[in-house]
Amino acid sequence: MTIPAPATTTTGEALAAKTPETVGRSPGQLMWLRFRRDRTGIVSAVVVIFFFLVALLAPVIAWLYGKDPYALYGQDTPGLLNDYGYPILPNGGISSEFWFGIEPGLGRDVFTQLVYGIRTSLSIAVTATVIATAIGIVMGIVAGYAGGKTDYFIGRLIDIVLSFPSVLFIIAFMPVVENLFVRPDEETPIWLRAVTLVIALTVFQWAGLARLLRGQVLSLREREFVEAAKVTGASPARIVFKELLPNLWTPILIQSTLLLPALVTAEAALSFLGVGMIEPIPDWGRMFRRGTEIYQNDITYLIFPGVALLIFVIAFNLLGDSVRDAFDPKLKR
Amino acid sequence: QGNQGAPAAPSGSASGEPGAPAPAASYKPPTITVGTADDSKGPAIEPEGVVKGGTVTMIDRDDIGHLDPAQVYVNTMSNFGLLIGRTLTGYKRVGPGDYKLVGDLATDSGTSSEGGKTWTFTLKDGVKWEDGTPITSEDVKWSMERTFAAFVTQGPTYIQQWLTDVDYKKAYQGPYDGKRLDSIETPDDKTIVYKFKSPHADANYAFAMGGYGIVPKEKDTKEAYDKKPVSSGPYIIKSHVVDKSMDLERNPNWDPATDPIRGAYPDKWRLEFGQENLQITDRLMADAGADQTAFTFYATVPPERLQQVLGDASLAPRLMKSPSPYGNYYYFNLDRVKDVKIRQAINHAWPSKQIQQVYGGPAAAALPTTILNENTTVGYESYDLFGKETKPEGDVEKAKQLLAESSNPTPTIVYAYNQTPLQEQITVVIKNALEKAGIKVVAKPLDRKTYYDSIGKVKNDFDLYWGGWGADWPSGTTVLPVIFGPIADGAPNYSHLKDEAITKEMDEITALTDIDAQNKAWMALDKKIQETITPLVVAENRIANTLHGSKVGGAEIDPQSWVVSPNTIFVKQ
Amino acid sequence: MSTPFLSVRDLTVDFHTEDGVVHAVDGLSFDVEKGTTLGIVGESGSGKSVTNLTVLGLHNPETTKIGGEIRLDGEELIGASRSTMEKLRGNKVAMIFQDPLTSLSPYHTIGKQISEVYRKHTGASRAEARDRAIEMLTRVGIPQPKTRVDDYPHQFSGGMRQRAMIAMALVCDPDLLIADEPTTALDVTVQAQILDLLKELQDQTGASIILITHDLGVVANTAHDVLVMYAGRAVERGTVREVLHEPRHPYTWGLLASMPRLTASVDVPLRPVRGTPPSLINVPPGCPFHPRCDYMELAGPGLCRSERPELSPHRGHGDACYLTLAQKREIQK
Amino acid sequence: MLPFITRRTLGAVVTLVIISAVTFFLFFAVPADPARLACGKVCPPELLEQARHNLGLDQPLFVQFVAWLAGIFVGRDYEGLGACPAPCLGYSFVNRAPVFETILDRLPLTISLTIGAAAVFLTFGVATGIIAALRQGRPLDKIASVSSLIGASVQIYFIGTLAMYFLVYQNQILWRPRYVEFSQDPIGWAQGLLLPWLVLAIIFTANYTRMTRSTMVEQLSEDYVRTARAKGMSGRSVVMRFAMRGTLTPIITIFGVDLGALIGGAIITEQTFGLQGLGQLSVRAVTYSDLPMLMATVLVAAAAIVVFNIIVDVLYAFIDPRVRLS
Amino acid sequence: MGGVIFKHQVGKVHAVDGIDLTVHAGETLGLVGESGCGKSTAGRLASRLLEPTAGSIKYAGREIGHAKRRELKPIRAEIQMIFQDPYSSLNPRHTVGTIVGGPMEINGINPPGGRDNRVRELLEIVGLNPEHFNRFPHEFSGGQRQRIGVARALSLNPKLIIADEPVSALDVSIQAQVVNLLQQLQRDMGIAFLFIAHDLAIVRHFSQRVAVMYLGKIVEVADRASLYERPRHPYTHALLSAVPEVLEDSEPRERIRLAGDVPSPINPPSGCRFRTRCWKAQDKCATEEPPLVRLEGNKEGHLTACHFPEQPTVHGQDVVLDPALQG
Ligand SMILES: Nc1ncnc2c1ncn2[C@@H]1O[C@H](COP(=O)(O)OP(=O)(O)OP(=O)(O)O)[C@@H](O)[C@H]1O
Ligand SMILES: Nc1ncnc2c1ncn2[C@@H]1O[C@H](COP(=O)(O)OP(=O)(O)OP(=O)(O)O)[C@@H](O)[C@H]1O
Ligand SMILES: [Mg+2]
Ligand SMILES: [Mg+2]
Repeated sequence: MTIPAPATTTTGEALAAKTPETVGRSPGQLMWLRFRRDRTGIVSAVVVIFFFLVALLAPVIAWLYGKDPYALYGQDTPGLLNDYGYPILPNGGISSEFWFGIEPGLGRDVFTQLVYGIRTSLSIAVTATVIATAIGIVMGIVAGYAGGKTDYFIGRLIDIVLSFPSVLFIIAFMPVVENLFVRPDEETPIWLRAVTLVIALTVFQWAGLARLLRGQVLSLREREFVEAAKVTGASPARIVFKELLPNLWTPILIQSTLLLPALVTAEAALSFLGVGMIEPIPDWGRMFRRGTEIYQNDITYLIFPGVALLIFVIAFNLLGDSVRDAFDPKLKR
Repeated sequence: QGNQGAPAAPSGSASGEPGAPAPAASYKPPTITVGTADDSKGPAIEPEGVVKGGTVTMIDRDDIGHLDPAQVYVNTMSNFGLLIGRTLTGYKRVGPGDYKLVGDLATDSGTSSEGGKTWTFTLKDGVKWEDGTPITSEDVKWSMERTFAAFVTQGPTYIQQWLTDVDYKKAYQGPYDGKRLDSIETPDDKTIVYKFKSPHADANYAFAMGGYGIVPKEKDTKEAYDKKPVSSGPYIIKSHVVDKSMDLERNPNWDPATDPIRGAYPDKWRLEFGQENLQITDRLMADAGADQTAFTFYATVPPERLQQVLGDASLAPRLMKSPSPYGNYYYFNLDRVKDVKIRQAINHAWPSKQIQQVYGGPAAAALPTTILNENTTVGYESYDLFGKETKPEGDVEKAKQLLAESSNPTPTIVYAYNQTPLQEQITVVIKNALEKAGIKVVAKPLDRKTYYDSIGKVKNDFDLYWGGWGADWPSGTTVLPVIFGPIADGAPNYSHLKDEAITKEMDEITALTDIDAQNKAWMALDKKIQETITPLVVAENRIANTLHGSKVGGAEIDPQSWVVSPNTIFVKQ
Repeated sequence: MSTPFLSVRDLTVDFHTEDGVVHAVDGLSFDVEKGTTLGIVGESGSGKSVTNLTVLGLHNPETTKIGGEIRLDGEELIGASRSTMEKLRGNKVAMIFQDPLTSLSPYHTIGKQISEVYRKHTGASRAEARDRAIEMLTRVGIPQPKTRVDDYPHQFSGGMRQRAMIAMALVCDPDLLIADEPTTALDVTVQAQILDLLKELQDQTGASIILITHDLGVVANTAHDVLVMYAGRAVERGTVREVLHEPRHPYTWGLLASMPRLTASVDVPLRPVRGTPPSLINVPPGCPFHPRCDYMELAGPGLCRSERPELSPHRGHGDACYLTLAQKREIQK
Repeated sequence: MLPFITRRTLGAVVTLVIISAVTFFLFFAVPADPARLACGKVCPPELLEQARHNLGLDQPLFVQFVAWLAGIFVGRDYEGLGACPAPCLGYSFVNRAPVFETILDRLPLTISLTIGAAAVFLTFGVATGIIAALRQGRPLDKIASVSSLIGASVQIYFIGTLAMYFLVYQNQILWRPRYVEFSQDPIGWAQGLLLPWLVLAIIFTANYTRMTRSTMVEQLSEDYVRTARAKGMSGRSVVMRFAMRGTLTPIITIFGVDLGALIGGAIITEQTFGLQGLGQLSVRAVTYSDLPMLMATVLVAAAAIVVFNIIVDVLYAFIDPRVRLS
Repeated sequence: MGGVIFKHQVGKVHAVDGIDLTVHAGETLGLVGESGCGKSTAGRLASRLLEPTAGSIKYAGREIGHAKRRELKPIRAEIQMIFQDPYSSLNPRHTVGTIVGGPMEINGINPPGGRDNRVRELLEIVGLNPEHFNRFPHEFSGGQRQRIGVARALSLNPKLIIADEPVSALDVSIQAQVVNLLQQLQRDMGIAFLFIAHDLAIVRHFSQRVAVMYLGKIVEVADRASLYERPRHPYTHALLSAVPEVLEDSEPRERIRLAGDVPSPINPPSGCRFRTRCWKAQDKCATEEPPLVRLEGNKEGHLTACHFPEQPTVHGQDVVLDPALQG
């Protein structure tokens, strides 16, 4: 019996004839496509972008609105605050002039305070996120790829960092960091406080990402495409940067999307413990904390920063989920 | 009660921060006079409606730091000390705002001779330690001698200095190595004689300080005494969990008939520590269950709750009010701010009213104008050099005018402040006001732990900083010579004021044996210093508003120590 | 002939996914007689597993749309209640999966996994079930079954795991055993053992077997009847002899020609089917095989492109192709 | 198993020593002088020296650290305060109380707080997670995920304060947070901690719900779960006996981390509810530059984290025989 | 070009233990054996992805066993690999162009007409549409991906390609496409192959010589005809008999069913490693390791490592060692 012989296959013709269903889409583009279909994701992205725009354009917004976050309106203009320092008008002194009311005590404009506060908190959180992520990437990849002693020591370092009672440590040693930069009787610049906060937040955050990436690198290293690169003589640097790193962007992106809101709230929590940004720099976390102290007299002052923070954190977490889903469709369905 | 607690408390604590006179009109400064031997007899005068028995609860933020009287200087600790220990003299409450200095262990408030160089006290009959052994003059002498010992670092130092030398620890190192102090004599078990190097007409006030409480010679355990003191007062410590709680029960060997000061009405005391002011206020406002029999020594209503508490008529019967007896100042560093015109300009531009608002308004802070405090100065007289009463929000024009006359019309002032949320806000206000007058303010936050260290350095780089000082007894003697005394690292002369004429005048006034003349002279010097040198801005003084539970009676803020006195407390049934 | 033990009629299975509807099975019909083995062959993704999971009702009803009918011993399974299906599974119908490592629970001992099926369906006591498990392990040739019964799957070698899987499937004497690529993950020598074992057990118990594979050699060795699937449809059906010796469908021809064989001449190159299987979201209209078929022109190109050929008749040797038998014979010459 | 635990324990000890050393040496970089604080506001240099000597601060740092470390194992003798038997953590700079006793006194509250809250958020979080996983995409799932998201996004001091105000002070629906020994009054114990438990639970549950849901979804698509269903196992036992085992691993991982962190100091929680546990103790130690207390709280906190890490690793072995036998 | 010789021994897990293999220029050496027997390890040693614990690897007469990365550089281009898993062997984040052009970039090769053109050419050679230059691996089917892997290996004009189970993961119809492609490349370009597989039938189609491996050892090596028609080692017999045939031919083939799986290489059996599954095993097998030698009656180059070799035939045996099948 003979079997009919179809045409030979080593010509490109047969394959070219096949109608392509997907046209040259990179994994990134695919992710974007999936993401675009996720309504929650889009909405939260819009919200998040809105917050970033607010932070970025704070001076413009304040200029358009015509108020200054540092001016003590309630104190300079009589009739805004009562004897106890609370706004006289109902709802925290909301009026056409002060959209979100005025701050009890100092009598500043809540709207500009909030806008600038978001700016401060976001800048700190973003900076800390970027630095922590960068350190995490370097440590994780070095540990995972180099292996051996390097891996052992970085691994121990990660363990130790993760074992530190971080909150306690930050409140205990914030002054140390500041001390490293200024003598005790020197003026402490505002940026220094910010830098200190960033350092404090960063020190304990890189380790988680590093540990995750180390694991990822360990498994990626076993993937055959890394061997394929080695066989062609690729240098370790090339393997790390050209082969491994592009495959790590997914966990990195997901992790940092989750890290950022965590840091925003962490900064607020530090404010609660008295080690946040200091007056007169407007600060979201501090506003929130103050709100929790005076809400019985002026709930409005808690509501605006509080709800803004809640919306931001929820939106960012939702965004994180959507990014994860977009990258990893397996979870969905 | 001078030392107002080292680390300033985070927010609105009583022991830590400002306080002072001249509040709402209803307030009348207390009168303090010297009582007779009759006044010194027990028992204490009962407050209205008193009931004996029951358990009272006291809630505060901090534990009683020291139980060894030799280590007690802070008002809260001396106040607690009333419950478990006695002193030679003490303040007896005769009626609201009316106090007398009387003998506590002593039969009267002491007899002086040689114009106040020698002071003699006789102990009452029937005063005993908790184990029933009688308290002797040897015990009293021992108690004073041991305050010279090296481990004692915290208590008052007046009498030690008077007995020996200014550098008293060099002159004598305490009784533990067998050496005794000759300047204290005990001719018999009941009599004790103090011989000072110079006259001190008001020494009997000094003996009322908690730091001069007594310790039994036979039961003295040196450092360890701080943990387990022996009671001579109405109560014994039954249990003490550091920073958390303490339980007191009656001392069977305390005889009310010997004690004109302490009422000791409740059978038991329960002290809870570690609660923040806000929580304590919320608990007392809610007045639920066991909290009905609770009160607090010093947790004042914080600014965040003030409007609510003062606005609620139902809370009024449970609210106590008292302005701070302390002096609070923004000291100029005279080494740096050399031009008196600039100092006066700042005084004129000072936003007292705005700061008051941050504290919670007139109900929470008064705006004094003098260095000496109205409440703790016998013979107080007011003056207003910088228009604080007429323009409490600051007089920018006047300030500008003075600046124009000064060496530098646009000065830069480095303002150092204790970095607490409240002080941060006040700094914003100060900066805002001074900058309107053309004074640039560089705000330098200081860590609260090191605040006093930093401003206490003679060579500091700040121009203006807050500091408090309180009279140890109602006389200028314990204020002006201290805050304008020797200049040294850590010494309370934060202005670094060094003016020979003033120093000389202070020495002369101190040496006066006529107390009334002395008081008058202090008041005059007060004004003179502000007028000619202006070494400070008189700061706002806070008014304590303190709640207590609905079943607590006799609660009253002691106007001198500015904490709720345990002497009159009772539990309503 | 009486009614077949299992009869599947016009089965369609659609999955609703993000990318569109996957027509995993489309109008499939086949029968399995008592005591016989049906081999189902086809390329990866042709719907073999989906078909059989449908028989057991193991699809997620949320995302799956199932049509047609499946009758087991006269009982309709599509739309049957959950408890009916639970009573059926593991009892009357049992399944063996491809990868014995991932298909066995890593957290439970082999013995436990076998005995729990037995207890579930017979209500036997713990001890009885354990004895039964040991007996089953003995039957499938696990050495020292008394001790190995307490081992965990990872302590077994690949072949032993598959034997344990078989033991588990047979513990309740099922009437129908579905083996989904039971040997693909195994070495050739072990594959031979397992296939022999299946045959032998069938001889003993008289169970019907559906054997899914893409290896025609396995089918030839083990099955009585063969069903060739392509893109979710049956393209050819018949007895092993009929299909392998007188294949009728061009796809079957292609499969046979691309199989390397030990006995074939080395000089004749393999003749693979050109192109790749279609996407099941976008099945080509008409005969799904037409883009890869070399004989489309013979049947009339328009016909293959537009009209879907039906498999006929329901019994006996049949195929779904427009070529006439004569044409086929012609081509085979 | 035993060598594994030994190895991990040794590693943990090294970690703890390093953490202690870092804490210790950094402490002296803080510009605060505990002797100054102990000495009071009016403190001439001699008294300062005296205070410094009394606190043992006049010795070289390294000697101090070694003495501290040695104290833990063999005890120490303190001038004037007497012997301090091992494990000796020294005496507080601030009130001269033996640190170890203070820690022992605070620990029960912190542990009660942690255990109670953990019990609530673990059961609740895992249960809702499972339900959400089984009801994927249905309203119940959506509700669970939205509420857990909100729970995760609120701050403890935010809802804590509000809850205290509305549920305790205003309406007295819940008992005021306080601590009573369990042995004395179990009901009072539970009542006093109920609110902190619930508030902690709200915040932590979210994490568990999400983690459980996503792992459960993954597990449900595992081959061996499909096998279990193909065996005729009932839906419940498929979920609880098969899918659950695999879901446990990530849950106990974060559970270990959370427990460790909570015992180490639910600082903000204790602050918010005015409870006196380790967290509050540690904040006070920081505020008053109380080195021995700070060292002890850091040590306990780090030890909690480290110990729970080891426990989690040991638990892995119980859950997963593959780990046990390798 | 001479031959490629490698000879080595690997550490604790004796994944590969003292094997001797030679691939001649332009020929295909097939390497078969069961899972875990060390085939991949041997392949990765040959391509120097692994460094041998002992022994030597010679390429074109040069010792490369312990060469450093720099020294290996010129040889890297000449020895390339094709991997088993068409999914994990292509970086999912790179385009086909980058994947195929990468090796040229690394080695600084600038073919006339530019790299991109060369890549397109290579894609065409392996039967892919050059237009797919900018696509990502996930857009291709398994067979197409494997072609991309082949194109990548070809991009450096290698003299030796180590193909580690290049078709095992593919469907039969696709498998044949890839084997045909490799065969054609060998014909056209004279590339030598080390072709690793576990499927004897596939190996037969593509290899001039075949080596059979068991537990890290070569047990038999011979030219194709000898190995398939006159196998001597019992294990080779067992392997051959286990291949299921589609169409039964007239002559009945032997039926050998071995018991169990390959033992653990961490603790291999003493002596002859196959003895635990061998039906001819005797005491000698446990103590003495059989050398790989040419047995009497075998052709030149047909080496077998067995004390008690089988008859050179594939017919008429029936050996069942499996307890489950003895019912
Ligand atoms: N739950 C599901 N959701 C969506 N698509 C699915 C699902 N299960 C299977 N499919 C798709 O259905 C098609 C048929 O899958 P099936 O598993 O039956 O193939 P198969 O013939 O068994 O292949 P293999 O030989 O690879 O096992 C595939 O394209 C697969 O991607
Ligand atoms: N890096 C390594 N460390 C420890 N053992 C290893 C390592 N690499 C391989 N091995 C072991 O060496 C043995 C041979 O592995 P190898 O991958 O060469 O087998 P193989 O024949 O290619 O198997 P397969 O057919 O499954 O690909 C296996 O038992 C494997 O577990
Ligand atoms: Mg399948
Ligand atoms: Mg391999």
